[in-house]
Parts: sequence; C-alpha cells; structure tokens
Amino acid sequence: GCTGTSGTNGSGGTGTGAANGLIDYLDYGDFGGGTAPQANYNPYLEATRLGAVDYVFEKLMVYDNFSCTPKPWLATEFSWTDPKTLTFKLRDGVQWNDGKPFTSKDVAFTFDLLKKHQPLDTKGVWRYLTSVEAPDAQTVTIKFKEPGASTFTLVTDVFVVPEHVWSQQADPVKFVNAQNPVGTGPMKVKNFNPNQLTIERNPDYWQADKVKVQEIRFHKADSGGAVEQLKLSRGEYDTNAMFVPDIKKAFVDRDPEHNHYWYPPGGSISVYLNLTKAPFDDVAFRKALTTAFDRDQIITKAQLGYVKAASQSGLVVPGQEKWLPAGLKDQGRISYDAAATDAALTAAGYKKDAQGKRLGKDGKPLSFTFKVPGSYTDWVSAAQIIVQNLKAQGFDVNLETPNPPTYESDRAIGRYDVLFGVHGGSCNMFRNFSEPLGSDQSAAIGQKAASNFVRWNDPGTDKLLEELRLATTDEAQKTAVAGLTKVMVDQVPMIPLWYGAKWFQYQTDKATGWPDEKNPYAAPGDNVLVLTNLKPAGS
Amino acid sequence: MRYFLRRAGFFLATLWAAVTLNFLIPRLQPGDPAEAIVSRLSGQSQAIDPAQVEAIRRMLGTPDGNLLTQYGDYLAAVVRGDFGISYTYFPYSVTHMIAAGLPWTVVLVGVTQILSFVIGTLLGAWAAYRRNSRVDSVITLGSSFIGTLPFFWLALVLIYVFAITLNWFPSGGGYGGGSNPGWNWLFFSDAFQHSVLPALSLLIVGPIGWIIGMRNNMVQTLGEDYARLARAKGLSRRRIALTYGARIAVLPNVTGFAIALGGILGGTVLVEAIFNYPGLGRMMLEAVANRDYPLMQALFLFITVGVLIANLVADLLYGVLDPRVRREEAG
Amino acid sequence: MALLEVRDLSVTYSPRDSAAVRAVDGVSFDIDEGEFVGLLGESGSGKSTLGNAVLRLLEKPAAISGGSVLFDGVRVSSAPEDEVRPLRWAKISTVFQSSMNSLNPVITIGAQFDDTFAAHGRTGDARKLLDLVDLDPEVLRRYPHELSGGMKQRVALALALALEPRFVLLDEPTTGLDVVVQRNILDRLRELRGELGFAVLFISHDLGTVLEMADRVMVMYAGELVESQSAAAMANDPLHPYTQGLLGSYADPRAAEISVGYVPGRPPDLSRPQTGCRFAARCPVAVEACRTDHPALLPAGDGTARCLLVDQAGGAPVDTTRTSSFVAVRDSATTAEPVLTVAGVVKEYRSRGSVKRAVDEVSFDLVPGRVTALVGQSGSGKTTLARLVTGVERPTEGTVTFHGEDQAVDVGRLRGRRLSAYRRHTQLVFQDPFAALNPTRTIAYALSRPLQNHLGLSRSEARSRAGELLESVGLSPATQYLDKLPHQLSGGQRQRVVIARALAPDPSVLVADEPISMLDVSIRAEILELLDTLVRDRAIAMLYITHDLLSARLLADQVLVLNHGRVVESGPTLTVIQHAQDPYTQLLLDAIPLPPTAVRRS
Amino acid sequence: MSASLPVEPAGGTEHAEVAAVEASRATRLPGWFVILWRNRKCRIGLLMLLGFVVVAVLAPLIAPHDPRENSFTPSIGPGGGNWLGTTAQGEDVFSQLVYGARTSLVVGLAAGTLSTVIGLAVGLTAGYLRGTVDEVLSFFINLALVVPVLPLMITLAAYAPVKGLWLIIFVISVTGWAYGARLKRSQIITLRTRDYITAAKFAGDSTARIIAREILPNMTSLVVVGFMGACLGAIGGEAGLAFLGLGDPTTVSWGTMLNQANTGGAMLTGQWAWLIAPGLAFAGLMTALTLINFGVDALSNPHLRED
Ligand SMILES: Nc1ncnc2c1ncn2[C@@H]1O[C@H](COP(=O)(O)OP(=O)(O)OP(=O)(O)O)[C@@H](O)[C@H]1O
Ligand SMILES: Nc1ncnc2c1ncn2[C@@H]1O[C@H](COP(=O)(O)OP(=O)(O)OP(=O)(O)O)[C@@H](O)[C@H]1O
Ligand SMILES: [Mg+2]
Ligand SMILES: [Mg+2]
Ligand code: NI
Repeated sequence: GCTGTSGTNGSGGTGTGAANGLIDYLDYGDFGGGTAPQANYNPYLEATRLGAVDYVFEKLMVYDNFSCTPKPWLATEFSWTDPKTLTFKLRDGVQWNDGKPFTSKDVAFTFDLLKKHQPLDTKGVWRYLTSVEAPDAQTVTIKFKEPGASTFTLVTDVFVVPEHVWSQQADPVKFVNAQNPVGTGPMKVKNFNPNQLTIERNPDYWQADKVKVQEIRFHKADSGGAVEQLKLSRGEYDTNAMFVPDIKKAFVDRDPEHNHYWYPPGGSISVYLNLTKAPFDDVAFRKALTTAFDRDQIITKAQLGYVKAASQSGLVVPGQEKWLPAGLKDQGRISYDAAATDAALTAAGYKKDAQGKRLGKDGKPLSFTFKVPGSYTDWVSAAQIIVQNLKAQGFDVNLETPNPPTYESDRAIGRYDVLFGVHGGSCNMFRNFSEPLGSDQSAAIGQKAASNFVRWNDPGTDKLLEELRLATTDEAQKTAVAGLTKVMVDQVPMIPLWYGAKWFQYQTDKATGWPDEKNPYAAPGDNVLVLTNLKPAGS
Repeated sequence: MRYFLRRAGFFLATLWAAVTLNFLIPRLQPGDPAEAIVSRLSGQSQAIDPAQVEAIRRMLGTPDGNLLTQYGDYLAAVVRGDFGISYTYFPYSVTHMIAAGLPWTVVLVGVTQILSFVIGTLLGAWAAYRRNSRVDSVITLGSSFIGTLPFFWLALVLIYVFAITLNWFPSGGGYGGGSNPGWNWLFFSDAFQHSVLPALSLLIVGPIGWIIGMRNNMVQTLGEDYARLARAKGLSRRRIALTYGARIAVLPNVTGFAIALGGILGGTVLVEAIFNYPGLGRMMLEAVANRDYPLMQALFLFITVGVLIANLVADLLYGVLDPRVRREEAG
Repeated sequence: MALLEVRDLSVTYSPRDSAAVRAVDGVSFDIDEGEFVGLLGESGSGKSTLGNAVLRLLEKPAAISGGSVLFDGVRVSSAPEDEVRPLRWAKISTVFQSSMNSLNPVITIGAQFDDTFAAHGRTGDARKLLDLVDLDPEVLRRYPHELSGGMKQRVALALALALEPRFVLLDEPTTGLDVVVQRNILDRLRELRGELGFAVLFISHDLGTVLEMADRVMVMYAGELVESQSAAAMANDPLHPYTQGLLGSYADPRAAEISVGYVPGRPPDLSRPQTGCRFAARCPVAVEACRTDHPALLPAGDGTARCLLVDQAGGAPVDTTRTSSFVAVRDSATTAEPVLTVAGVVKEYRSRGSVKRAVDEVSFDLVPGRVTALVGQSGSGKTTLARLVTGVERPTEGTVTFHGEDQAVDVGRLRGRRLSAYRRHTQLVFQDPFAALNPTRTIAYALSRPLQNHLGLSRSEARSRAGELLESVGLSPATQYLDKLPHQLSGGQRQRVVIARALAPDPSVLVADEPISMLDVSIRAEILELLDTLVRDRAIAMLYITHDLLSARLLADQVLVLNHGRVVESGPTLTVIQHAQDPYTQLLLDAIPLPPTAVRRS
Repeated sequence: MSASLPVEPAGGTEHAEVAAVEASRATRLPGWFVILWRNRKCRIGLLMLLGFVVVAVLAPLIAPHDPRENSFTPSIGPGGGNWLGTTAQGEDVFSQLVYGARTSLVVGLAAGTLSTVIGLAVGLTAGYLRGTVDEVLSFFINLALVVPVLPLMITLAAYAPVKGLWLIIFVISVTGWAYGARLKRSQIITLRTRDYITAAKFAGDSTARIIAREILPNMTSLVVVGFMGACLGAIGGEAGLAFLGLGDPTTVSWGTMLNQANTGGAMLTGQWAWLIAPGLAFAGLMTALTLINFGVDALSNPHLRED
C-alpha cells in the first residue's frame, strides 16, 4: 500500500496492467546517482549511472551471486575450445528495444569499446584478453592470454551495448545515453526526474512472458536516513536495500504477513593484524587470537543480529560451502573462548605479569592501537567489543577513530597495528583469495599495497593462487581453493569475524517470488533474476 | 576613489586566497577520490575491486605536471569559468550541477532570510519601543530560549510531529516524484508543500539575532540626545520610535542582513541535509563526503564570492542608507 | 503670574547599582515673560538636571521627587504627556548642552525642520529661520555631519526658534566651540532675543558670559540655589561666598597687575544626607554654625542668598577668598641659555592628495625657568607643535634641538630607545585629566612608571618618591591618594596627578597642552598657581598651550600667537596683550568675557 | 583598596562601575560579578550554568550507568531502569545525557578560550602596531570573515586524519576567531590613541607592557563578551558537526546522541525521549549562556543596564 505523500503519484499508473495479469507498478528504493541525480544510462560509468541500467542492458551470462552459478542469458551456451579460447553461442531472436536485431557484432563491438576506452573497462577484462571476435552472427570467440577459467566471471560480467548507437558517439566515456537508452533488457526508461525514475516493461523482450511487472518506480532517498526507514515501515516501498535499526520492530511487525527481510552474507569482515610487526608475525600468537573475540556479542550488539559469524576459511558459508574442504569443523566457524586464548598465548610464550599485563617475548608489556573509521558507527561498536576482549587478555589496546580515507590510506601503506579489513564474498574465487593474500597485491611498509594489506607473503600461498588462476577444470579449482582455505585456517593471515550483510527488504502484498532464505535462487542485487521471478500476489 | 580601489583590491586578494585554498585542500588530503567512489559504491562491508578503482581513476583523469604548473592551469581554468567535471555526477560539469541546485537554495533561504529579517526587526523594535514592559520580557526571554534550540534538532522534531505523526507535510525532498520539475502549477504547489517544514525550521530560529540586535541598537539610539530632543520637540512617541529610533537602529542590521544573505549557503547545509532538500548546501556536504574536489572547489568559491559580493553590497547599502558614511566614501 | 514657576523642585537619580543622588534639591524660582535668566554653577551642581526637569525630559533613573513646575498655568511636572506635548516647542524649546549630537544624523536638516512643523500642524519657513542665525538656506539639504560644530549649534538655535516659543532653555549651548565662534553665536542670540522677545533660561558655567548676557543670574551649588540677583548687582556685590569665589577667578588680562582667586576643594557627595551649609567645607569664612545649620534662601541685597553669614550681617561678607597674584611684567631679556630651540619648523600633513601645512616656519626658544605661551584659535597648529617638540611627530622641515647636558640632540631624528631617553627630559601635561589617567591603574602605578623607567628606581623607592611628588603638587597626605583609582579623584586632583607624573623624571622641558580647559573655573587658578611655582622653583622651561589669553597672561613670560600655523605675533606677554597688532589676537581678547571687576568699576 | 582589584572596562561604563566596585568591596566579590549578578536575566543564567557545571563535574555520581555500557535491552522507551530509555545499541540514554554535559562544557570552555586567545593576539597586534603588520593581519581577519565558516568546518572536520574532541575544538577555534579579532582590533585602535597610552609612552613603558598593563585591562568587557559568544558558537558547532556525523564517535556528546538517535531510528521506534532530551539539554545550556550574555552585554553597553 502506498500511503502518505507518494499517493500523489497515481498519475503514472496504467490501469491496464492488472487486466493482463501484470503488476501495475512496484515501488523500489534508491536509484543511485548521488543526491541530485542526473540522467545517466551509460552502463560503464558505475560511479554515476542510474539504477535503470541493470534492467535496460544485459550480459552474456547472469550469475546467481548467492550460490555462484552462472545462468545462460544473452548467450545460451559456452564452451572452452582450449584453455585459452572461450566460445559463446548467442540466443536467437533477441532484439534491441529500438527494434534492431542483436548480433555477435554488438558483443565484439562492446569488448572493443572497453579496449579502446580504458576508463570504461571497470572490471579490467582486457588485462586477461588478447582478442574478441565474431566469426558469425551467433558466435563470439574470446581469446585469453593465459588459461582463462578463473576470469570467466569477469568476461560474463560485461553489459552489452548496441553498436549502431555507440559507434556514433565521439566520446563514449562522457556519453550519458540520456534519451531512450537502447538495450536488450526487460525494461525501458519511461520517465526520469531527480526524485523518481520510472522504467516500464519492454514488450518485445526475449523472455517477456516472464516479466510480470508493468512498471518500476525508483524513489530517490537519502539512504539510511530515519525518514527512509519510516517510509519503508509504512509500506511505501515494495522492496528496498538499506540498513534499518531494529528491522523487526520497525518493519516486520507492522505487517508480519507481507513484510519480510533477508540479509544474505557478503564479504568477510576480518581483524587484520600487521604481519610485519611482532608479535603479529608469530603464527602461534595469531592462532591463539582466533578464539579471543566474542563474535556473538559483536553480532547482537554492534550488528544488531543482522549478520552471521564468518568462517575462518575465507569463504562465505553456506553459499559457497561446496568449495569447502571436507572435514573442516563447523565449516570453519570458531567460537569465543577467552580461556583457550589465554592458555594458548601463555603456551606460545606470551605470559601475563603480576598486574595481569600480557608481556611480549621480550618481557615488555604488549600494547598496540586498533584503528576504525570514526564514521562507521557499527564498526566502531564492534571495535569497542574487540578492544574489551583484547584488554581482557591483558593487552594494552588503544582505539583510534580516523576518518575513512585516512583509515584506508593507513591500511594501504601498512601504518597500523590492528584494524578491520574486508575480503572475499564474490563469485570469483581467484579474486577472493588473491586480493587479500597474493604477494603481488602487497607492498613494502610505507608503500601502497593494492589489497594485501596484512602483507601476507608466502610462496606456498602464491603457488596455490597460481594453480587456481590457471586451473581449467572445476576439480583443479576446488583443490586449489581447498589449499587456500587451509592456509587461512592453519596460518591465520587474518581473523574473519562476521559477514557483511546485503540489505534486502520486501513486501509480498503486490508481488511474490522474491528470493529468500528458503528459496535463495539469487542474491538480492541480482536484479534481472529477481524481476523475472516476480509474480502478482495471489496468482 | 582610493576607498574603492582598496575594496576592489581586497575583493581580488580574497578571491585569490579562496581560489588558492581551494587548490590546496584536495592536495593536502590523504586518500584518492577514485577509492572514495568505489568504497562508497561497494559499501563498507564489501571488498574493493582494484580494477574498478583503476578504471575510475582513469575516468576522472589525474592532473599532470608539477604543483606550480597545475596551479597555473587551475587558475586559468577558473578564470575561464571552467570548473571541470563533477566526480559524483560524472560526466556532468560542475557548472551544470550548481545551476541545478542554486534555485532551490536561493528560494528557500532567500525567502526565509528575508522573512526572518523583517519579523526579527519588527519584534526587536517593538520590544525596544515597549522597553521593560511585559511585551519586552516576552520577546527577549522567549527569543533567547527559542533562539538557542539547535535548529537541526528543531527540524527533526518538526519532521517527527508534522511529517511522521500528523502526516501534514512531506518529510523531505524538494518535490514529489510524481511531478516533473517545470513551469507548471502542480510542480509549484508540490515544491511549496515540500518547503514548508524546512522553511519553518529556519524561520523559528532565524529572527532571533535580528530581534536582539534591533532591540539593543534601538534602546541605544532612543537614549541618544537627538531622540531626547525629538521628545522636547513634541514629536509623538511613535514618530520618535520610527524616525529617531528604528530608522537609525536598523542600519547595522541591514548590513548584517546583506552579509547573512551572502552566507546563504553556509547556513543551509544542515537543513538541506536533514530535509534532503536538493539545494547547494546538501550538494556541498555530498561533495565533501565523496571527495568530489571539483564540485567542492566550485561551491566553496561560489560561497566565498557570494559573501564577498554581499560585503560589497552591504558597504554600498550602508552608504546609501547612512548619510554619515556617504561623505567619507565620496572623497 | 510668572511664565515659569518652579516650586520646591527636587530631582533624584536612583540608579540600580549605586546609591540615590538628590541632584536637585528644593529649588524654587520664577521666570517672567521675556526675561533672560542665567544659571551658573560648577560641573555636577545639577544645572542640566534642573533644565531637564523643567522640560520634563528626565529619564530613568532620574525622577522628580518633589515640588512642581508650572509653565503658563500648566503643571508640567505632573500633567499627562498628552497635555504637555502641545506645549513642547510651541511654547518651550531648548538647545542642548551637546548640540553636536542632538541632530538626527540620518535625516537632512530640512527634514528636521519639517518634522518639527509637522508635529504641531504648523507651517513655517526654515530658510528664514536659518537666515536668522546667518546660515545659508543651502544647509537645509545637508546632513548634520556635513556641518561644522558652530553651524550645528546655529541650526539647533534656529530649530529652537522655529515655532516662536515664549521660553527657550539653553543648556551650555556653546561649550566645546572655539571662543570666536562662541562669541559669534552668543551675539546672534542676544540680537534675536531683542527682536523676538522670548524668555531664556541660560545655563552655563562661564561666569563672564552669563553676567554679560543675563538680566538676572542664579547660582547653583550642590543641587541648591545659593544666590539669585540681577546681573549687575551680582557683579558688584556677590552675596554668597561661592559666588565671590567664582568672580574672583576672573580678571582683565590687559590690566598691568592682576590677581585671580579660586575656591579650593570639591562639592559634597549628594548621595549622602547633608547637614548644615553645603558649601561650609570649602568656605573660607565659614563659622561653626555653618556646619550644623542649613541656611534658607532668604532675600538679601538685590535678590536672594542662602548663607548664614549673609543673613547675619545683612550684607555681603568680606572678600576673604584666597588669591594669588602674578607679577605681570618680567624682563624680556633672557639671561639663561635656551634648553630647546625650535628653528624654522614646518609640518605638513598629506591627505587625499592635498597638502595641509599645520605648522609653518615657526621658530622660538624655551628657556629654563620661563614659560612661553602658545595662543591660537582651534586648528591653528598648537597641538601639532607640541607633538613636534616632544618627538611624537617629526618636522617636515626645520629642526627642534634639545641642548642636553653634554650635546645637542636633534629631536626630529630620535627613535626607539633614544626617544624614550629624550622623554626623560621632556614631558607632557595633558589637556584632559579624565583621559590622561588609565581608569584601571592606581595613582601609585601611574606615578611610579616614569620613575622606574627613567630614573631606574626600584619599586619601593618609586613608591616613596611618588608620595613626595604628590605632596609637591599639593595632594597631601600622599598616602591617602597613592592607592586610589582615578575615578575616585576630582578633576582638579586628577590634573595634579597628571602634573606630578610629568614632573616625575625631573624634566627640563614641560609642554602643557591646554591643561586647564577641561576644569571648572573655580579650580583653574589653582592649577595655574601650581604650575607657576613648579616652573620657577625647578627652573623648568615650559611651553604652555592655551586659547585663553587670561591664563597666558597669568603664567607666561613670552607669548606666541599662532594663526594658521604661522606665528603672527610674539613678545613679552603684557606687550602682546596690551598692544595686540594682529586682528586675530584682538578677536581673542574681545572674546574674553567682560570681567566682573571691570563691570564693578565702570 | 588594593591594586589587585578587578580591572574596569573602558569608557562609558565608568559610573555604574564605581558603585559596583564599591559594593564588591563590601561583599568581597569581583566587581564584574556584582554587575552580572544584579541583572535578573543574568542571574538566572548563572544559576542554570552552575547547574550544568555541577552535573558535568559530578557526572560519574549522577549518571546511573557508564554512558557506553551497552548491556541493556536496545531501543526501549523511558521507564524502569533506564529513565530515558536506551539507544539502539542498548546504552542508557540518561547516562549519556549527563556525560554529554561534560563534552559540551569542555568544548565551550576550550574552544571559547582558544578562539578568544587567537582573536586577542591577532587583534591586539594588528590594532596596536598598525602599518604593514596591520594591513597583513587585517587582510587575514577579513579573509577569515568572508570564508564560509560552516563549510570550512565541515571540510576540516571531514578531512582531518584523526577524529577526536580536540580536533573539533581546534576546528571550531580556527574558524571562529576572526569576528572577535576584528572587534578587538577596532577597540584597540580607539584605545591606543587615548591620552593615557601616550602618557605611558612618555613614562618610558615598552610596547609590550603598554599592551598588557594599560590596554588589556580596559578591554575586559569586550573580551568577556567575545568569550561568551565564542563559547556559544563552539558548543553549537560541536553539536552541529557531531550531528552531521563529523564528530568523534567515541565521545558522548549531545550532538552524537542526536546523530545516533536520528540514524538509530529513534523516530521510527517512537523513542521520543532519546531525541528530545539532548536537544532540550543543549537548549538549556545555550539559554544559560545567552542569559549571562545579556548581563555581559550590559557591562559594555550602559544603555542596556537599567533593565
Ligand atoms: N545617570 C545618572 N545616574 C546617577 N547620577 C547622575 C546621573 N546623571 C547625573 N547624575 C548626577 O547628578 C548630578 C547633577 O548632574 P547634572 O548633569 O545636572 O550637572 P550639571 O550641573 O549639568 O553639570 P555639567 O556642568 O557638567 O553639565 C551630578 O552630581 C551627577 O553625578
Ligand atoms: N594627523 C593629522 N593629519 C592631517 N591633518 C592634521 C593631523 N593633525 C592635525 N592636522 C591638522 O593640522 C591643523 C592643526 O591641528 P592642531 O591639532 O595642531 O590644532 P590646535 O591648534 O591644537 O587646535 P585645538 O585648539 O582644536 O586643539 C588642523 O587643521 C588639523 O586638521
Ligand atoms: Mg550639564
Ligand atoms: Mg589641540
Ligand atoms: Ni570608574
């Protein structure tokens, strides 16, 4: 039910939808583009494009980011001719929404566009490719520099644009595509103003029968604001993705039958120890700390119970459980046990003195700082719990709250003792492990590391990563990932605490078929997958 | 003439200082706008994709040359009125963005400031006229309490009461999504409705400064010899209060008002942020948060120039209103 | 029935944070149609307060605490404001003490005339009014700040006459103006009264003016009327000892031998209850009864007086006021060597492109033990010269040479430390004793600074020396003054402190820039006598700056008359005064009020 | 009367001052205090301020819990063990309110002092030395006056490497000194031409001594007025910054409370006490200072004194 001020929106509704068994319209949350959004449907300008792009443009394959399985989309099938050559067969009868046919030339043009205009290549696909060709209208052949299985997700993650439009653009980097953007997707842009973006069903869509929504209205929001939460609780959104404190009271309880939320896990938020410093360079010390943190308290207090404890394996469980090596206890989840930590630390040579101060191996009291970005209030709360936990172990810990850029810069150049880091969570296993652990992602202290902020420098790990990168079979990939999870568990380069949540709230009074814990067919952000699964309520 | 040259000199020097400050601020900061953009996109709980950072860094372009040549280029661009492209709204230009936000701020703050000034001056004059009466106590004590309420808090309370509980007014935004901006009545009435609460929160605390200032000035002028002489001349109390009290007491307030108008943007950041109002104040906050240096620089410059011009106008206005200054300037 | 009848009027100031002051106490008098009455009294005696009470302009914290004011049959003191308003300006108008500030700064002169007419539904011709006071009608279009002080004063006068009132209250309408301008305005006023025939209450502390202008003179002291007589009678036979004291402080500078007197002491504190005669403490002829019995205002001589002695004797008491006399003619030939030589000094100020010559080729010497007076109209360059001599400013041309113990010093080139060292020898006595002392510092502090800095005394030495200095300027016992703050002293006492401070480093040159112009007449002579003694005793060379020829005549050996920066006349004092050549000197002489003794003699 | 008596402000205030100084001699209270105390509004303000100071100083005794203790049921309304309810993190709102008074007072005092000191130093130097020094300093004063304060504050606070209360104090001070400096400069320009200053030069005093002993004591009321204004501005500034999320999140202040109430859904869950209480407390403190300011204004403007 749309109440309050948005009641004035009625003008947009087309009464015809219901007659066709369609949902008239759905109200969605924010559509990006900043607080004063400007029309921008260039799919590659990720920082500033508007949310409609996900519905207007499509990719060769679409990933279900929950279970990390690819689904045929613009391409119906793919095959590896050899480990360095990938061939896609394109779907028949797909049309651009201006009526022109979609062909492999568009795909080849798209990849060439990214090659010519590096700023548009936001996934960095051309790091791995040598060429993209269209031998015939239905086939696309992609050649890799090296065996390309590990970069498959990147290649499929590119929006395909029409050659007949984009080849006319003098500077595609500055092309905002504001007037009737041409794509193959299920929806077309209907109306835009900085407060509301309306997209409507594309009747000529190749799987138009699966699209039951006539219109989607995105509403501009200052996301996270109290007012937005209120609107959500009043039912002004059919779906939204934002942080709501006390979601149960504020949202679910207002209409338990229709109001739901599902917060599937994303990347791991871990304690990063600066491995170049003592005692963090001591694996026994790190292992001892894995039981030191009260993850449950962090989750209930700092994270309001919205998240799950993270596995020490570095994988996101249960979504990625198929990658877990067999026999890992409790899927790698570690519970809080201060006594065990105390014992392990003492055993490792870190004794407590008479005052209860934890001493280093050199006999001096151990003291260090914990940095957390001051404006991430939930992280600050979590950090406060962690600091308490560490103090309970006799460490002298000092909490610092720099601003996010300073925090990031300190983390990148290694100017810290202990802090939080985020890693993993994507469907690209190579990225998940190489970014936090690869020695090529590291740098000397004082230099900016790309993503290996803990400065894990281990030939064994690098070897496993190389295997994973070049693996051509699922089996080989799994073996490599299993090796890497072992590194995580045995050598503890970092200590994962919880999974960042993907916020997702929805209402079932107009539409059903949203993904949820019981039917996790997609992650909340997999927009087209969700759209093609929606059905009018009561049908 | 000398006076004029001095003013002009000060104007240019300040402008230059502001421009230079603008140039320096981004270069003194740690962190990289591209990273800021990506971490904002992915959220604090997602890992950052280095490839994406790289692409965005390419998109924004990195200034080249040493600091001095960069400075030269920057100055030249500013002189041309070219403030570059906003990072937050790439590829839209900063000028485009400011043009989009300007009318909102000017109308909202302009109207409320003018109303505040008029109301405040009238109440202050009334309090001084009825000095030490109950009216005076009510006005001064009342305003000194209301005036100290933090207006961002007032704004929240207004939202809570009028938007959330009573649902009389929209809780934020410049207009509803259903009306497209344009010269049509639907849009204007919609925009008006949306501006009621922000305007109210500015209007509740706005007049206080003027009330106190006006009252104190007028108490003073009414104690001057010319006011006494006016009494001796048998002028009515009202007439004395107007031409001998208020007329002179309002002068410092008028200058203050011109300057307040110049600072129009500075003051609205909070209100615009709370009401999600599509003006320049909110844009400023966003630019700072996103490290959108081009936008931030331009807004900063814009505000400073606004204040400077306001100062100039205030000076000129003072000359027009107060004959005592006129002669000194003429020389 | 008199036009104005004041009966037993009392006015009390009751400020929130100090004791109540009964500024006007039981005052009664009448003014008849067309009569010109003067009101004399020293500063703080309640003249303005009385004037405001008559006009009913008292404002908080002042209020009429007793008695009544009847004007033309209307009880002004208690009638509702609406009944008083029609009287205002149409019948009673006024010119304030500070007419500099009594014009609305933001409307034109014309508009101020207009709103006066409008308030009473009358029409009038402002041009004619301006013509009355010799102003160009063009003035109507100007704003107050575009007029000089004298012009503003004339506008105020014209404004007061706008509705042809029957009574005009003038509260020191010419204070702060140059003597020449002052003269001008008063002459005009006298003529106007002849033409228009309004009654006047003329408040002033300038005895000469009052005696000359008024038909009848009243004298106020400490909130009370102490004497009221016709002007002529008062000039010849002042009844009250206080009036006598005032009269004694005037003399004709042209006389071969002159003497002036003064009334020492300060008026009583009106916030305390008074017993006996209020003047008793300062009265040279007081008897025991004066301290206990409060005298009433009783008929005496030509009018009334409030003095037990007058009452008892039935006439004026003997003139026993202390006097001091000066030998008017001294040798013009100087024997001593000059200590300071000013040779061909020029000072130019540049502003907005034009050059103003404030001092133009002035030369003179200062000799130990001698006083050189510098006389001239406002703006003639007196202060500028003082600043040149003391090294505050540098001359544009010419030199100021100080002949120190061992070598001659070019004052114009001194800077920093050496300038400070020079000031050990050259000190300045300031014009305004109220501004020259820091309100936040004790007298001991003010005096010990030069002692510590210039003579290198220790703190305690400086303090005892400061005590001696105070004694030497007649403030004894010194311990009573050392720890006081300036506001606890009277104007005369402050000026003594300022002089003591100037004497502290034992200077050989003393520059005094109009040191008595801010003081009441009754203490001027006292300060002059002090300066005279000090200069002669300590062999100081003094440059005495004044626009008052009488004081120059009393104090100085030499006179320089300055006009537009140039010396127009110079020589031994009496010679210059008696044989004034320059028209400006003559103007200055004419501007001196006719001395009462002269009136008496004629 | 001893030389240690409190100094008197300049010029016009002289006469009522005398009386107050005299009255103070009897009561052994400083003269300015007597003047302030006699003003009814100011007296109320002083008492209110005293209340806040007591609360701030005795915070550990008054507050029932540690302000950061988060062991309570989150997001509950007033009642029971938590008089004003709890935050979304399960902290006691009342305890935070009590400790918040500390922050506000510390910020007000520290930033007020700092910006007064900066303003005084710059204003004094510019006003006394004149010439080139004055031109340069005046330029900076005027520059600082036209630079938009709030945006500058936001920028500085947002980009400072480490957040903390002292940073906020610093930011508020460096953005807020100019107005006071300008006033002080113009007052010193009128003071420095006073005869008694010339007299001090004739007495051979050094420039530094003249400024410290002759001029400064005559500027007390301006300095006090400026200080009060700066305190007000600083407390408001801290609250505003904290509200925008630019404050130090580990400090408990009314601004951070409002910020957290806003983001923590106080309106959503109807926890009005969490939202209203910090605002009212803030307004109370500001009112106290404003009321005192009425009295301080009267110190320097005798026309306002008869109220
Ligand atoms: N606002 C006031 N509060 C308290 N006492 C006051 C006030 N104004 C004046 N007085 C006192 O009233 C007395 C008379 O003052 P008034 O101004 O009438 O004197 P005056 O004779 O006009 O002096 P002057 O020649 O200096 O003008 C003085 O002793 C003064 O101290
Ligand atoms: N600093 C200055 N700049 C420009 N002109 C000045 C300056 N000081 C003095 N003058 C001008 O020099 C002339 C002489 O001034 P000065 O103060 O010496 O006169 P004065 O004889 O002391 O007058 P008064 O009797 O009013 O004190 C005046 O016309 C004045 O305007
Ligand atoms: Mg007077
Ligand atoms: Mg002079
Ligand atoms: Ni005093």
